[in-house]
Amino acid sequence: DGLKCEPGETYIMNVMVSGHPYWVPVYQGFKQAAEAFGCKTVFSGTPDYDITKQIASFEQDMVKQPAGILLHPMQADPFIEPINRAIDSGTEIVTFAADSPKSNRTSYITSDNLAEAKFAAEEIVKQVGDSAEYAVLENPGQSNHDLRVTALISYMEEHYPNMKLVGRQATNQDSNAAYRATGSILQANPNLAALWIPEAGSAEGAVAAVLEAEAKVLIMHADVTPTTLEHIKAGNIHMALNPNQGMQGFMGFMATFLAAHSDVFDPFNDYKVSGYNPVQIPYVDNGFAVITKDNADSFDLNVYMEGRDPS
Amino acid sequence: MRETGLIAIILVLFIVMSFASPYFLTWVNMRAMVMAFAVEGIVVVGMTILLISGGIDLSVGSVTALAMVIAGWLFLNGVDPWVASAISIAACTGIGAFMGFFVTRVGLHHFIVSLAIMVIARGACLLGTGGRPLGLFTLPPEFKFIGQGSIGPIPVVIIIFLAVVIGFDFMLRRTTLFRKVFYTGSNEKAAAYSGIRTKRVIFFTTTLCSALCGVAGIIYMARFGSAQPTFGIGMELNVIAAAVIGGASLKGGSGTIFGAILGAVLLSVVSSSLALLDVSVYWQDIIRGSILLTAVSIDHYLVKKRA
Amino acid sequence: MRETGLIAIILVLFIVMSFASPYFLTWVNMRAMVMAFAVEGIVVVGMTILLISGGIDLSVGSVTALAMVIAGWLFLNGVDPWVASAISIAACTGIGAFMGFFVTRVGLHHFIVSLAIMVIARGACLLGTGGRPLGLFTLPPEFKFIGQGSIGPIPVVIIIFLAVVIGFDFMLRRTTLFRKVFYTGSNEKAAAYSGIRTKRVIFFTTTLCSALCGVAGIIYMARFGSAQPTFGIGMELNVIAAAVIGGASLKGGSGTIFGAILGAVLLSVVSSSLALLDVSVYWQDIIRGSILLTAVSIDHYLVKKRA
Amino acid sequence: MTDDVILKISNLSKSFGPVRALKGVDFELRQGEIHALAGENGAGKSTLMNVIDGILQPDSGEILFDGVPVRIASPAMAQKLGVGFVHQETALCPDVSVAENIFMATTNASRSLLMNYRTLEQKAAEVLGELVDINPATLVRDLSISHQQLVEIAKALTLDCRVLILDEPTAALTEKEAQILFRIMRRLADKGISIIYISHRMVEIFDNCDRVSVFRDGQYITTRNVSEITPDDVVNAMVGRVIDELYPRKQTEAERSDEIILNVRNLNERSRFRDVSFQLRKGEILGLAGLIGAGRSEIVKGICQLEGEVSGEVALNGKTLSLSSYQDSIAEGIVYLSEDRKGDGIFLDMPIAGNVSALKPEQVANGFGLILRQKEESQAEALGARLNLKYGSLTDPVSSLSGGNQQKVAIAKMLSVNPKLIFLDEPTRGVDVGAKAEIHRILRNLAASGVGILVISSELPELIGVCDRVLVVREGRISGEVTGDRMTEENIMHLASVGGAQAAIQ
Ligand SMILES: Nc1ncnc2c1ncn2[C@@H]1O[C@H](COP(=O)(O)OP(=O)(O)OP(=O)(O)O)[C@@H](O)[C@H]1O
Ligand SMILES: Nc1ncnc2c1ncn2[C@@H]1O[C@H](COP(=O)(O)OP(=O)(O)OP(=O)(O)O)[C@@H](O)[C@H]1O
Ligand SMILES: [Mg+2]
Ligand SMILES: [Mg+2]
Repeated sequence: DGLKCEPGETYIMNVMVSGHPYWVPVYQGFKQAAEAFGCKTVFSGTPDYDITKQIASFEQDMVKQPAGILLHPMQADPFIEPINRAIDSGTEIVTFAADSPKSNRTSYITSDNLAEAKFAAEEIVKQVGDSAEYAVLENPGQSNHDLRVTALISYMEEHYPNMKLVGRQATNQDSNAAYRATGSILQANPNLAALWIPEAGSAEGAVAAVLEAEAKVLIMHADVTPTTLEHIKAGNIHMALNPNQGMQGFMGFMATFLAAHSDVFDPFNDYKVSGYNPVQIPYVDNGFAVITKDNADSFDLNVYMEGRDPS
Repeated sequence: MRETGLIAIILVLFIVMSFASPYFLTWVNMRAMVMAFAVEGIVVVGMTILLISGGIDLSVGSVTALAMVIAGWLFLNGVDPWVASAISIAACTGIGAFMGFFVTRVGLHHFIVSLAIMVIARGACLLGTGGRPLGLFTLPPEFKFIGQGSIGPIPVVIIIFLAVVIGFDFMLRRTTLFRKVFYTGSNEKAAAYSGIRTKRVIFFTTTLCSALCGVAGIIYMARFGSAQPTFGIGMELNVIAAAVIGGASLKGGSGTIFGAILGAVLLSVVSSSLALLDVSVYWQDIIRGSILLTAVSIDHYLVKKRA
Repeated sequence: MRETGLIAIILVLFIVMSFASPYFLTWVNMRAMVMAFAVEGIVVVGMTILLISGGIDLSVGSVTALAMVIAGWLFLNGVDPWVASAISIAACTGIGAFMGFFVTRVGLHHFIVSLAIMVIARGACLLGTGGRPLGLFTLPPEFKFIGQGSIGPIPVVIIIFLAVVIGFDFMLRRTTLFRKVFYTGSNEKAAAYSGIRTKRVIFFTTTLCSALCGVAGIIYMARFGSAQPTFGIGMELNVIAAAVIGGASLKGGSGTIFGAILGAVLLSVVSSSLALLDVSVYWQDIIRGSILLTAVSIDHYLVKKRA
Repeated sequence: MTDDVILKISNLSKSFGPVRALKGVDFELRQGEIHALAGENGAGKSTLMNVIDGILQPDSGEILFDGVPVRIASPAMAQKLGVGFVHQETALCPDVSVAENIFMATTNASRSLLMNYRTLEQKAAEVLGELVDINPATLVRDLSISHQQLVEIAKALTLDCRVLILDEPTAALTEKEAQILFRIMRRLADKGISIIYISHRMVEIFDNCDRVSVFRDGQYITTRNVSEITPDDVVNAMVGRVIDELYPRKQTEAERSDEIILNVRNLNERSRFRDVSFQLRKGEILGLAGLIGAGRSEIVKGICQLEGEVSGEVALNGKTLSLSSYQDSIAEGIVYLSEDRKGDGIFLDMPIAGNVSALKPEQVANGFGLILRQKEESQAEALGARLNLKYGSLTDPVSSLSGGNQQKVAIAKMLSVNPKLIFLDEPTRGVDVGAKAEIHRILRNLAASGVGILVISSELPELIGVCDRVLVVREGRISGEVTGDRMTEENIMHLASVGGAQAAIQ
């Protein structure tokens, strides 16, 4: 009765590179929400960075006829057809952290990368002034990382024209590559004041290089790992912007669950004739947290995961 | 037949899985499983032929991605998608010829040449897309048909895949042209002494492999309706592994298309099974690697025993 | 000397770069450049020796990561970091022995065995960390010293690196033990007919390579103060490329440590230079690949001409 | 034979770096003749042939084919000119069937799109039929080295050629196969095909060839009709002196000893040989004769644990051995010189000095296991000098040596460890007369000093000339033994092919 799962009603969270730590708190949020409604959950996807494999795993999820799938589509367009097929066969689909906007998915839950970039830009200017040199590391080809970088650069160009971008290196989440690249940037730019890094893996390498060169560079990055967390506590990294993964999972579940239980809701629109799911939520911002020396202790994932089942 | 052992291993996996999961032996699952390796299978064909001739190609993933990017970029700039595809496949063939030149004329090793091309082609993908996927949603339906359509219950992709596999398997076994590939790979000197222009043969197999990457890239593009610059990273290991599991030698001279495809099937069945059984992602790699090692060992044992 | 060509190419790069960037020829930049490949250089040593014996190892990246994870996990669970490191290196040695077993006893090819181990070790990293990087900030300073400290102006990492390189280079050139590695790789059958226990030799080189991955992993851990389960993905290609550029043959029987390290230097100088000149990331891969291809071609030409 | 010159080479030179392999040589081949080439190891014979086949390009000089100057750029082009070549080292594709190997050139030249395996195998069986009984469908990698050589010959015979080059084709063949080959050669010559025949066996040259050209140190010396000269003249022209004795003095009755060095009893191997028992006495050189594939090599490899699962008793100097690997065998002082020099005898890409020291690198190392380069090189130098090895530098790879000189490196390797018992499988294959005599002398001295020597050879005159006693192997069994006056080609052939059931012929 009401908003409760039938026995055996299952919700699946499907991702690529399933071993990546990013998914861990997302799935916890997903699971906690599911437990509250008496639903079963499964964490699925492909361990590889491979679109064909993710599609295969998504189609295999479909075979099991779950009530809904919270999906992180590795690429937008390839998933249009599989998503629509899943919805036609009675499985509701919500996307998170990456979207497939042309598909019929009912919702998209994500962090606002533009907001993150804007916040980071303002913070950098606040710390080093509005006419200084800065550099970025990047990971071309991964959309959210790209957005964090390009948005920050264009924001700077627009609002702080005296901020000079002096280095731009692709390090692809590899701490060793980041170590190398940062070392070179530091050599070429002795006046470098700030470094913006769109993910934490590269930040680990970058901070090692900065410490080794004994340079005074303000480091800011997105996401967080235990190591960068310690560097934040030690003051080596100024600040990290961490998407609220728990909320992402929690809201992801809610959106999927509500889509699957849309019979409780009769909105004032044309859903009955158009055939759309009445619970359409185009966009949910899960927000981000600002991690500094002061609040760093709350972001220890290993502490958080103690006593919790990762799968 | 060399492949009997592999077939047996795959059958055993099938039987085990059909008991372990009610979903395994469904049409939809079978279709998903074949779709997962069909296009890559075309690259496996090219790689197997190249391995037989004594070469190797690490650039297959990048070149496949580049094929998508070139065709996608041309299409977005107003070129007819079929023409764009033809140009793209021609470009990939050109890349293969370029590698062939460095191997046969300059005298470098396939490994290092294809490694450099792998880096260059990936760079070209980034440059051509600015690092962002190209959305090709507007591709005309008759073009998308080759990637997404079905003829009866059979997806077009699978039909193309089977045509390529059967065609090349036949040619490799029966035509004089492809026998020269075996001779060259088995003992290049002996082949040359018999008047075979071994450099041409190696040039040909190198070029063919890249051309097939081009074909695969176009099918991927039609299937996904997009071109991703980071597509196919790490594909080379998968593809080489399939060929080697299927009996191709890294030293050249031996291998079959049929065996290589069985290798691809084995890898795909294992991956699919783990996903279907909801094995924890933290265990999947360990199990996958162990099954691979076990399967290859059993196959090796069976082959040795028979010999 | 086989390496003269490479040295010349590197020198030319140095001269060009010192004109192109005022920062290039500074002590700090040189130091950073050496630091950038020093630890990986230890793996290059192991790989070169393995290649000489006729083997190959795709698992080096995963095993290096696993070394970090094992030592890090033990440390977080209260084990003394030095003891944890010793256990971790021993475990990596065990992995190498395991691979050696499959290669020499079961008779599988290095390629496929190390591919399976690459997957398994990566899985073990995930399992051991739950997919999350281990923060090892609390490692005692005297331990971190091996990764972050300096003796005089010279970083400890570089000292360790030089010790490993010089030690193995000397042994490879001079000792009877390593001479057997060359015999085995040059012609395994002839080596067996000369009374060399070729399987033991291959077992040894396979094990040694993994053990050196273990050492590298520990140094990385001390240096970065963390253990990332995703560390070292794709490292194998870099490492093999360095060895091959330096003159090691994928067929076995030839190669030098000195050359392989020059190969690593070349790759590193190119990367550093591109970063130092702030070349657009969209162009870097293309330029990097092209320089690699050009350098290898020139080196090949010089070697051939001299012969 | 006519007097029409089909191939004429004048003033041709070829160098490999500092090594001048051919110095302005001349050569003339007439239609329908069998023309022998003689010369010491490293004289340049194979190099000249490689030039004719387009494998090597000369530095200078002229090649006239039918009086027309040609540049032979590749083997493919040589083929078009009608040159067929049986190489000194077999060059076959191991992963491919015998039939396909034989018809590789035909397949290459054929216009047809598809392979026709059935006719291919039929035709291969026809060509092989005359030579040897091999299933054309077997992979070449499964053949013994002598069978490979026969396949190589069959391959050349199928070529529709005008000039057929045979570079030491009989080095691994026994008398029987060699005689068949000579019959075929004569038939071809009668059809007008010109044959260049390279061999170090004077008897073969004088029995089967029309003319002989002699080379020395890369220089052309002379061409003569064989009817006009004697073997001694040829040897004299090759070596620059007359070799006084081809074979060393044999053991005298008085020197005969009852002391047994090697005692083999009831040696069996699952499929390869049965009930092998024999003794090797101190001071004697024991020979092992038999047809191709009789199992001589396998018996010897079985004794020293290189191959097969062997049961039976082996005693060395009275001590029963329990060998479980070849390493054990070496540790006991038993070494084996392989018949397949390229496959498992030498390390082609490694330096000469490193090859010679390979059996026991510890010998040229100091107490810490460090190899002393000087010690290593002086070892190679000393053994090389004993065997008259021709080389540029000891650091050159063995691949830069001529075939016969590679064989000397393999022998030097065996001698380097001062073994107690040596099995030599075709020890002088490809070695020139002078060096051969030297090797025989060395073997005799070793035997006299108490080292056990067992020689396998397909060259009956060599066995008869060198050995004190010869055992004959037929189909995996010892079919008899000959000594003294009984040691004749007829007796040995008889035991090897038909007889054998009767006890040893004393
Ligand atoms: N690839 C090579 N590199 C360097 N030197 C070579 C090479 N091939 C042959 N030589 C040298 O050329 C000379 C002639 O060698 P070739 O093989 O022609 O001798 P050959 O008369 O055939 O001797 P054999 O009777 O031993 O076969 C030798 O001194 C040999 O060392
Ligand atoms: N690697 C192999 N695989 C299969 N059969 C083999 C192999 N080597 C030898 N044989 C076969 O074993 C038998 C004995 O060969 P072996 O080499 O001992 O004969 P042999 O008397 O030394 O003659 P030769 O060496 O002149 O051929 C032959 O029938 C041969 O074809
Ligand atoms: Mg010769
Ligand atoms: Mg033999």
